[in-house]
Amino acid sequence: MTPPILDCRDVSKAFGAVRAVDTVSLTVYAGEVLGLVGPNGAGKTTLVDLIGGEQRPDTGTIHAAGRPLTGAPSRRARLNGLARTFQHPQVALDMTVRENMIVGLVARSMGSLGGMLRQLVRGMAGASDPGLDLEVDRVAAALGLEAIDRSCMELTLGELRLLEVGRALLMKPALMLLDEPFAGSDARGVSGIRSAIAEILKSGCGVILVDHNVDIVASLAHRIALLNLGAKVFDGSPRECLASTEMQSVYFGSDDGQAGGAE
Amino acid sequence: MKTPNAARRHSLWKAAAVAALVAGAALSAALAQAQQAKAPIVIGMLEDTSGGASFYSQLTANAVRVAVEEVNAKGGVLGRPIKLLEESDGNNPSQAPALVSRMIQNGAKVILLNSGSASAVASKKTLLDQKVPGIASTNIDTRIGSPPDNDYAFMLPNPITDIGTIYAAAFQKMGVKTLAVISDDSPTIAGINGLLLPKIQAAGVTMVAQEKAPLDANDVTAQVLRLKEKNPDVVLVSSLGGQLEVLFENTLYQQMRKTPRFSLASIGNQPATWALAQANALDGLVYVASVATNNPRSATLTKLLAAKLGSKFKALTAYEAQGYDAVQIVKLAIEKAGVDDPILIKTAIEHISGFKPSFGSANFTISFSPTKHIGTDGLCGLVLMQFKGNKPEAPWKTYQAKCD
Amino acid sequence: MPAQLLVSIVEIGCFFALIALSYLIVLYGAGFFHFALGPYAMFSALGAAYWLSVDEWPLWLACLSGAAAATLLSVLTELLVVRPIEKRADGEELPGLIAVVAVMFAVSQLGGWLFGRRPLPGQPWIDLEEPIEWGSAVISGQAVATLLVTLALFGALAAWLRWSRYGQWLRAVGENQQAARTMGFPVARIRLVAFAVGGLIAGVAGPLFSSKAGVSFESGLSYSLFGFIAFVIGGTGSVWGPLAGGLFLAALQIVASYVFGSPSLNYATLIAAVLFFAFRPEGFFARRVRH
Amino acid sequence: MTRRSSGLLEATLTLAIAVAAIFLVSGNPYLEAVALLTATYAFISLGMYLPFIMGGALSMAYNAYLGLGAYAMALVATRTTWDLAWAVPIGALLAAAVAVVLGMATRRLSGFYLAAVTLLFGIAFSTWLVDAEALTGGSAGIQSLRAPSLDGQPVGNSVLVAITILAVWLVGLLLSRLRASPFGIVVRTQRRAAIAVESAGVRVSTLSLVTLAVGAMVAALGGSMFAVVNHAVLPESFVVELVFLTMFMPLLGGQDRPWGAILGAVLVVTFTFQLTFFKSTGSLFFSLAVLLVLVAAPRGILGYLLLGWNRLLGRTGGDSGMRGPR
Repeated sequence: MTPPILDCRDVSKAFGAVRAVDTVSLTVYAGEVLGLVGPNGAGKTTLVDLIGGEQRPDTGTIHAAGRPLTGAPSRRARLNGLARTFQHPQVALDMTVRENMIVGLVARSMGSLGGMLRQLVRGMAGASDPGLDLEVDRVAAALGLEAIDRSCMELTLGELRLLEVGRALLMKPALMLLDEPFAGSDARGVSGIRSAIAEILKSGCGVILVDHNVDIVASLAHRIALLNLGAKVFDGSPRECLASTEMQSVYFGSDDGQAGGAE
Repeated sequence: MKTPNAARRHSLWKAAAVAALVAGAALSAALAQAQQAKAPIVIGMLEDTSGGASFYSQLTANAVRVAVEEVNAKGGVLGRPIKLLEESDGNNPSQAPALVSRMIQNGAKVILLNSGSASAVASKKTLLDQKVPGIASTNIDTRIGSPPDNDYAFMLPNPITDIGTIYAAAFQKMGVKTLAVISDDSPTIAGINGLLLPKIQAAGVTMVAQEKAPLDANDVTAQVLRLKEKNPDVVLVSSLGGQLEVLFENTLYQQMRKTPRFSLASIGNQPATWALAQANALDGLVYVASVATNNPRSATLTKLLAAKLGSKFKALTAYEAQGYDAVQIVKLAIEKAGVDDPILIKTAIEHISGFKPSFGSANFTISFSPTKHIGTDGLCGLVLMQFKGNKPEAPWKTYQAKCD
Repeated sequence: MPAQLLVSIVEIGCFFALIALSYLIVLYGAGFFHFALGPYAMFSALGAAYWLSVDEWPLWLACLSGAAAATLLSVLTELLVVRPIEKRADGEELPGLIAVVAVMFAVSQLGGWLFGRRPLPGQPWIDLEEPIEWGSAVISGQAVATLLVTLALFGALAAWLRWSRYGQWLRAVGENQQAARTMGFPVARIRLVAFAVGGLIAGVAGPLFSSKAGVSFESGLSYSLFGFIAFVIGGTGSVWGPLAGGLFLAALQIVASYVFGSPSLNYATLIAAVLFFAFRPEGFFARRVRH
Repeated sequence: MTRRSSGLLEATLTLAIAVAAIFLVSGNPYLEAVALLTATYAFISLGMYLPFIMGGALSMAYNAYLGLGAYAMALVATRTTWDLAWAVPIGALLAAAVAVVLGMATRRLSGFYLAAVTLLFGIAFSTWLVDAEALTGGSAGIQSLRAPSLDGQPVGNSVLVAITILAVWLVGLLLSRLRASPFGIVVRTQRRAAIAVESAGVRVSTLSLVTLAVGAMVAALGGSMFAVVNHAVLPESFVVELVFLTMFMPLLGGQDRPWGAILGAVLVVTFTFQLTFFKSTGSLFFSLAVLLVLVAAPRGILGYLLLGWNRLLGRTGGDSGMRGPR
């Protein structure tokens, strides 16, 4: 059987006394959507940051497609085929949708100093590559992003999240991290993400879908890992997960919703 | 002079509606012919209204304005009034050439240079290229009037090398062995030190310490204490004057009261700054004045300036006198030349001799020649004065220069 | 080390400290590094010097007018420039920075235009017939005045921050304006007070210091820079931080130029800034790391 | 209109303006001096364009980079017998090296802290120019540089000024292309979304060092031309106050295009140097204009001109260049 795209073993991360992530193990396989759920503060975003390389784990190992990735800066994570979106969209609002998306496409070629200098010279020489624009247009269309020469200031939150998915897709990742893609999105945004995920899976890469909204995640994920207080308390099929006692105890009395953005 | 082609460019330029800035030389030459004798003769003045030289540059500028006014009141030169153009380079020599050519563009036939010495040095080449004479009224950097490129550059006062000669002699007479120097970091002073200090060292005086302070220094205690450690026989302050020299003198007075202090022309010629010194801080300080009590012309000028400038005028200094004399020399030269053609004026200046200036002692004269562009005849344009009660009191007893 | 250097250190250190204190107040009240404080001090000093020497006003009137002008400029900066621009910048730091640097530039030019571009002398607040002899050192009346005024201002500000209502609010607002707004603080007014007090302190510091070596319309930049570095070195943890920072920076500069000659003043300052900013941005009196 | 053809239009239009400028000033010593000053300002301002306007890092030590270019030229001209053209790359590389070192020393800093340290560096540099007399000639500077010679014939100032103006045009064009290129897009994106760019695989710190180096080289080029045309260098010409003038030029002229920086330079020189009415108040007028633009019209003059031009063509902001920075 092919090795998992992502393989986390006993990963832990503490902030002072708080054990944000406590000896968590995860695996994701190609073409699979792993739902990562848990109430606010369960450690979802921290775990994503550890995988994405924004933070280093205190203990434990992370492998991407068999290559070690532990504590790699986010660039390396990216070069090893991980792409991600952000809970609070990281978009240059003063620029157009197209420009923000192109970053995902050209960034690979600027991974090294040599690459940067090459791009610098190409840019000054005015070498234009229509291929880039076509590729961006294709992905944007697939995601249902219209009028991508608009300034991002005119975008809704949902559209911004789609833009991030698009940018991530253009990186041709093996694994995609979607961090709270539904937080603050309206119905249109949600359906946009739904079709986006379908689009992602077409490219045969795995998805980690992080959200506190269990119902939406359950409707999309092949498998669900339930986090609580930094620890993984359940890992299985959505149906089992929803039925599980852990789920009841974790979400019993806890607010099931809206405050997603506040994490 | 300009080619017709250039002239055409200018009319284009004018059409471009920016000509307000520049009536080109070609243009003004054409105009000059077209107009009748009543048209004013244009003189340019490079000054400093904002920089380190502004303390003395403005004294000179005032006297120049008065002198021009006086000339015009008496019917002008060749029956034509003098028109004075002014440009300030803020004592920044790299701006001077552009401003000098600008005044020439605007029709100036002679340029009076009274910003910093470095500005005058920087302007030499421009004057030569455009064949317009320039007179440094107060700048004392010897290089202004000396080769290379000095064909169109003249200077009025005794050059710094003369001051060097005098101080060398004075220090020998005092039996001074060791000297400490403190300066500001202006290019003018850098140039002046380069000419002054070798003269003094040649007289067997060893320089045991040299300190610099930036023009905007807030405190020079550290520098002065570094001088003090070497405990020199005398201290020489070489600066543009102004607030910084007062700061030097105050601190020297605090720290090295016993050590005799000497200065260049600056502070003694800037009455406004005396008041800034702490009580008695200037006492004993010897500086190079250029106004002697026995010169009748100085007395006349004093009256004139007092009348014209009122409270702005504190006491007659070399700066006013030399500014005034520069205008007189220009007038003389234009009258000799008979027309306001720069090249002829330049030749006329070279034939002025025995001019009796309103600075220096009574028998002191100024003469130019094709080979002598530094006007002063002998050293008695210079008088060593000594401070008492924060005012120049009397000629220094120990030593005075004689005219040869 | 000669005692005279100590006198210089105290004089210059007190000036840096006052500018740094103004930085601190504006930071507390508005969460903003007010780079234009140096030019305010310059403007106040240059104005006072001009009114003294040209219009021959009495000393107290000239200096009060200078300080008032600085206060007014600071308030106008908040109302006309900083507030609208920060509103538009949605959290980005750069627009505010560019704006305040532009204000710096404008205030300097305004000073040069109103009061002339020539350096002008200041006038001592305490003029002793014979300066105080202290061992090998000589203490001018102005040195005494500088020290007294500085200590008085620091004392007053410390008391104000502790006991006055606005003083207490100041800190709360600077920390987190959003939170303060939701908690119902009059944020806009508190910001204004902070800018005013900051401008006032700078406006007093200017004329106080300018009697030492005069002031020119270009002095504002170094006032701002040295004040800012003193402020960072001192840290934002205590109202006395700026005093420590100011004296430290002055000592560094004076000793450096005494030991290595005057150019090393700027070298030493640069090195100190790089080291502190990079390795101890929270300064002596830490409150929280600002980056 | 495709991007390519609009690029062609841009190039030819601006070149025409540059040629016209050369035609207007050449043969007139004063106007040549003014043009040189304008060009020098433009070079600094263009140098700041990539790291500052596009990249959002306010590094202010540009008087130093200008000075390095100028003193490289002065030293080559007075101490060597090499062709003066060599001074240009030498100065540029020197400046780039200094920019990289300074950039590394300040890599943890941003905003106010970065501005303060780089300003201090600029001040320390001009102090050093006065201090290191053996090398720089101290406050007297380096005088009487030999004129460059083309196969034996010395090249006149008019020619040099023309070359300088063309160089400004070329740099402006290259930067304008770079701005719209993938490289430019990534640089502009990391200003607001550094995390995204980092996680997309670009090391932002390295990228900003590259932009700083390029900016320093542009400024140094300006310095070299300034020195060779003046036949002299003085420390006065490289004081940090210069940066306050130049950093605002693109803001006034318009940030959407490097041409805005050049336009700003022309305006400043016109106000401060030429229009006699503004003589004393020129810089004041300029600084107030900048404040007005910052508060009320962030696109700057050129920005609104381009906007009008697009409206004219009935184009909606298809070209990213038309978009205001914020």
